[in-house]
Amino acid sequence: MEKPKVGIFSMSSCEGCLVQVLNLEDKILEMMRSVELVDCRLLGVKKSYDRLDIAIVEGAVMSDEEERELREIRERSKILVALGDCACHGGRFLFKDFKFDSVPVDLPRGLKSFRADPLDKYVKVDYYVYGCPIDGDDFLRLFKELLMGKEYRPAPFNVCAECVLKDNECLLDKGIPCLGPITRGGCGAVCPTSGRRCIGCRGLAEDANVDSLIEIFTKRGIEVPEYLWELKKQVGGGRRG
Amino acid sequence: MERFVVITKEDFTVLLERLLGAYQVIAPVEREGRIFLSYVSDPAEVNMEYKGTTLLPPKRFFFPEVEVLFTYRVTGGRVELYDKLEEVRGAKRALLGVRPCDIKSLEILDKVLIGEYKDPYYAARRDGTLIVGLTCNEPDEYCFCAFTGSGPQASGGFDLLMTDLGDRYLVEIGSDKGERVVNLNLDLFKPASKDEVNEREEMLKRVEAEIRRQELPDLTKVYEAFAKNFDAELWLEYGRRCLACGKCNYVCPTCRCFDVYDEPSLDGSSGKRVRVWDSCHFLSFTRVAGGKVFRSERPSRVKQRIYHKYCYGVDEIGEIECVGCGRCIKVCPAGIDIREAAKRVVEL
Amino acid sequence: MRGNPYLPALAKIVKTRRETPDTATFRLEIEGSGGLEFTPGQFIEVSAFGYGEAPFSISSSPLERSYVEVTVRRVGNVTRALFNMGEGGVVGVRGPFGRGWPIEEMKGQNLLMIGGGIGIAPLRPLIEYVIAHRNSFGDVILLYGARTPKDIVYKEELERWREHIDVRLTVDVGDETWRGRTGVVTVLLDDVEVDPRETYSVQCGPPIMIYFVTRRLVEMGFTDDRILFSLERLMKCGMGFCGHCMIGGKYVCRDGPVFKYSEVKGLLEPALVR
Amino acid sequence: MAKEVVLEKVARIEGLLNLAVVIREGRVAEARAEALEGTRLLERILLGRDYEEVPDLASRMCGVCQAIHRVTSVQALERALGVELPEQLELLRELVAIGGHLQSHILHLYFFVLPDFMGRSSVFELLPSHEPLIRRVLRLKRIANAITEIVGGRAVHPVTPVVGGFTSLPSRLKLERALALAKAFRDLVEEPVRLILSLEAPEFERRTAYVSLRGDGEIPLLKGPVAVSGRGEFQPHEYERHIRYVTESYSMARHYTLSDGSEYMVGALARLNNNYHNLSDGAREMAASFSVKFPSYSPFDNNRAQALELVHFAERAIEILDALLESPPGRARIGFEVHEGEGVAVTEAPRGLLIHHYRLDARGRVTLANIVTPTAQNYKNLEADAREFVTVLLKQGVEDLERKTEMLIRAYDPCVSCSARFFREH
Repeated sequence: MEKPKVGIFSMSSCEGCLVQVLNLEDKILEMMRSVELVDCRLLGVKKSYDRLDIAIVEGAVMSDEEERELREIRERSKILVALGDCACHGGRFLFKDFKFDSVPVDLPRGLKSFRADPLDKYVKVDYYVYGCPIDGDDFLRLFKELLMGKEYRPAPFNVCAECVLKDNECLLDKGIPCLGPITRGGCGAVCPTSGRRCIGCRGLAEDANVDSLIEIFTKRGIEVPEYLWELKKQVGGGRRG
Repeated sequence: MERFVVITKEDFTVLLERLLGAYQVIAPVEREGRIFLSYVSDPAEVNMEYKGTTLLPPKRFFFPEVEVLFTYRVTGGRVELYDKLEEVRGAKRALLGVRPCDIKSLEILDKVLIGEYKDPYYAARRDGTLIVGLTCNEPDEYCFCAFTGSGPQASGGFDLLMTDLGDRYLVEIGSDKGERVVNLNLDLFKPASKDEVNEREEMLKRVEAEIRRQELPDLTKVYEAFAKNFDAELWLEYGRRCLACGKCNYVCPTCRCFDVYDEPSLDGSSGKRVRVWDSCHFLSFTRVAGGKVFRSERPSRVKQRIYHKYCYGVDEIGEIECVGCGRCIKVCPAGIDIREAAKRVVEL
Repeated sequence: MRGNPYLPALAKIVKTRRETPDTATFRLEIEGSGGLEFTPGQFIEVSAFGYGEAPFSISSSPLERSYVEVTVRRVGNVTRALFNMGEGGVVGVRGPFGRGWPIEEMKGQNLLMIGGGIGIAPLRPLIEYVIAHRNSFGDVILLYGARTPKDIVYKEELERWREHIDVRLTVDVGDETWRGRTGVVTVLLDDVEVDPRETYSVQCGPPIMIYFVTRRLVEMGFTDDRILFSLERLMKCGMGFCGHCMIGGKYVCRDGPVFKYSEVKGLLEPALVR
Repeated sequence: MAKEVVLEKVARIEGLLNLAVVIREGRVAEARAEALEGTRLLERILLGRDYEEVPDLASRMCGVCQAIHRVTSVQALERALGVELPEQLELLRELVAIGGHLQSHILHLYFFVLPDFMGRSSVFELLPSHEPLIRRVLRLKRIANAITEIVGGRAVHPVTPVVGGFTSLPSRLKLERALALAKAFRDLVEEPVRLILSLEAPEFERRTAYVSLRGDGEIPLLKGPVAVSGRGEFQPHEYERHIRYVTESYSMARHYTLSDGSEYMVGALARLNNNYHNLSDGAREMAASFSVKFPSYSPFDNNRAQALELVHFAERAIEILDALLESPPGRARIGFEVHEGEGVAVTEAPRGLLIHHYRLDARGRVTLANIVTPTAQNYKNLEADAREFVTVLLKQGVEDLERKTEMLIRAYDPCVSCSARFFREH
């Protein structure tokens, strides 16, 4: 059987998610045995090919050139995976309330305005691997499931669920503005486990209840950050019915 | 043999050392101000003076949050399965310092998981584990076991049950297994005096009185009130507050819902079937193939847990499945209080 | 219960039959036993190793002891894997689980069977049983509704069954070849004349069908304990442990999947899903 | 007639970079390092934010050297708030930085550089002939990550370093584990380092100014004055007087020069040129056995310097861990008061000098942020090197001009991602 052809691409990003993939270390070698990597600038792979089975795209779209490149990748690929918060949300969950389009800037290389867009603003994305950075094991699971023809689903729970299993005490109880209750899990609650609040890098959980978190912050005397009010407008109490 | 013996705290350390030689010992330990149950290798790590409950209940030592059920290998057109049950069997363990509420929770899990069908992984771990309980001298603000009929006294389900009497422990023998431990260590135990037994009774009464300072209904008898208030307004309110994080399920000593999935190797030729704790608060919990979610509304998920404790438990095993440990109250970021909910339902 | 109930028996897919574009019936031969002893309406858990496990009603005849069959729609990881494996594939089987149709209780009575879509699968073993014991039952009517003519499953069987029982079909949307009724399955109930006091109604289909059919049956005078249905839920373990299939205090996998309306009254209304 | 050779989106470097070389009448007239990565406006995003948020965002500057970005931003904020850490916490910080350096150097040397010397285009093509080596460097990378993770909580974008210290400290058990890991790293890295030192790089020299931190008996990563070879030293807070930026319409990054407009080089080569006498024993011996001498004026020697640093910093990590186990840190985080202030931290990222500069208002909100990354500082030097190197290659009439020029770029280990932050508000 012919091995599936895989391409790994970068839009604008810090490339930390690709580094996370490389951090899978010897599993990478095993992964590369089951597929044919035909395109990956970072690793110096550039073979000739027409069609891709899987395109893994990291980073946000920040220029016309990148937009064109992304559309081209989409056309060539059966499955397109958005890798990391920049690709999934344009870095929105990292930068929170920052309004990119409100900054008047002079940009070089003929760019007219600033933007940082998620891939799905321009093309259909089949699967999302969330996080800044992504979790290596999460990526490995996606990779395996795609190879087997399964559907990959991101973690169905929020960060709190993983946090309590680590025997952690709740940071909210200490008055720390942790976003764990509304943030998609799958990271192993790495930040709260290190005593650091969750900054929401994996985006909103499937059933995020922003209203309730605002109430919790208010009750505990934690200042409600501006972006939570923004999010409240968008999702409020989360899914209903 | 008397039902009650005593052991000094000094001798208890000796007993611990001997137990460590014969068993894998699980006991409360304190690290960075947190009390949790853990495997220990040194008597010095054990903390028997803690207040209230451990953050996570003992269920994870019988029903771990991640468990491989079996592994498989696919070669050509053949499949071979390798049962993981054998690895669970035979471990000799001692679980020390668990509270009466948690002992009760194990009895409840026994009824659920060892019935018409038997969960063999759970059963094997239960078989191999000696239970040494520890009554509370000081409940914490979340405890309400007196209202759920599961404390502060334990009516059974333990091999040994200790009560802290200051410089010594009064030990109640609850089973043949417990008696054997005492017999093997007769040099450390001496029979308890009547005064010592009374002292324990006084202590437990005092603890009970303290817990009963809260005004709660008898929670073993709220079935009817719950049944007729399924559509009450208060569930919508709880639903609005609930974050669907599932912490309450994870810390509940009787919650045991799980998910099962296959984890294949990279080349697909082998893999394992894994079960992990699941939560009825997750939107995905009732999602069937094709995408339909049966309990998509958050109030219906809040109700699922609380009703399971006070109503469905009675349908299922003939008694409520809440042991009044208060953990779910302690961990809920939104401050949802199952005591308060029950009280409100009864007063509707 | 012997052995480890989580450990499936291995079975080979010996035959597949395409029913509709996205549905097929898989015939499984279990290592050692071939088939299973079961009550119509019970289900098995089928494993595709690496993909997981999913519950399926047994759709073959209970009289057949050399194999079991399941009829499967391609909607999830496990079912897709079964389709890809095809004949010769090795799968795992656990079960049978749950409570099937109360056949002894239904004997001597008329049967009004209602199936919607692939929901007819758990009725097939019952129909085969009834036909094999035709004299033990009164009038038997099968009402079957599918989305389009292409979505009708068991086309061969339906023809064969007509010789023994009253089979009536409808489709939601017809096509140029369709000469029969159109409309949802409840339209067929309008023409049914049975004595509700001597009839058991049994149904299986999507939740919304069960809801409307049940309402209609109550109007027709069926008492709550003569309205039976097989319910669909996520069933992971089959033994009442994992909790996914709970409806109120009942486990669909252990206490069902077949229920009498009297047992789960108030639990089915869409607004009150438990 | 002018000819323009453009090396497009150079492979095996972090981020997107074109190198355009304009050749007129057989001579190189111009070389442009064009950073293509979308500019990330980080300094602008930081404005108005609470100082607590800054390290989380600053570490997202770069996926490869995030550890040092985090530590540097924390240090700059500490300067602004007048926080001084006890020595043990400083050592832990250094350990986080070292973990980052080790993994970054491994990635660069063996995944990006080595294939060039083996005539291959990617590390995967090396697999058939060099599987044991690849497995070994993967293991080394894993060990380096594990060290960062033990102290930093996570390998990529570590989470524990915060203003005032750490959110949590590694237990003794974990420090012991880290020590074992550092020792294992030191042993395992020997052979791969020898391999790098034995490679024959293209011959090319060009003197420039080498800028790095300078230490007394050590190769400092987090403190010390900044040395400009041949021109003395300056203190971190004086950086704006000594380096300045130029904007080039072709590049998404700022490009830097010294105050007199001349180019300079930062990175491992600059560090060793300025601190050679402070190399650890093991690293010094190894340099001697391969006759590697510093100062060196060949940019290709940056790779050798990195290889020697692998040994040096592994030995330094062992030293630090020994010290920490001897006298463990007490508190994880020391108290401080939030007030108005301004702070600059200058550190050594794997690729060279890194500057974070913040001003905070009375509530601890950022009113000014400036970040100077090593790669941005190197662009001008890279352009100057490229001009001369291509001229030499043209003279020699080599066939693989493009490949050799790419090797030059790679020798710099550029990280375009974190350099591309150009913006100028209207």
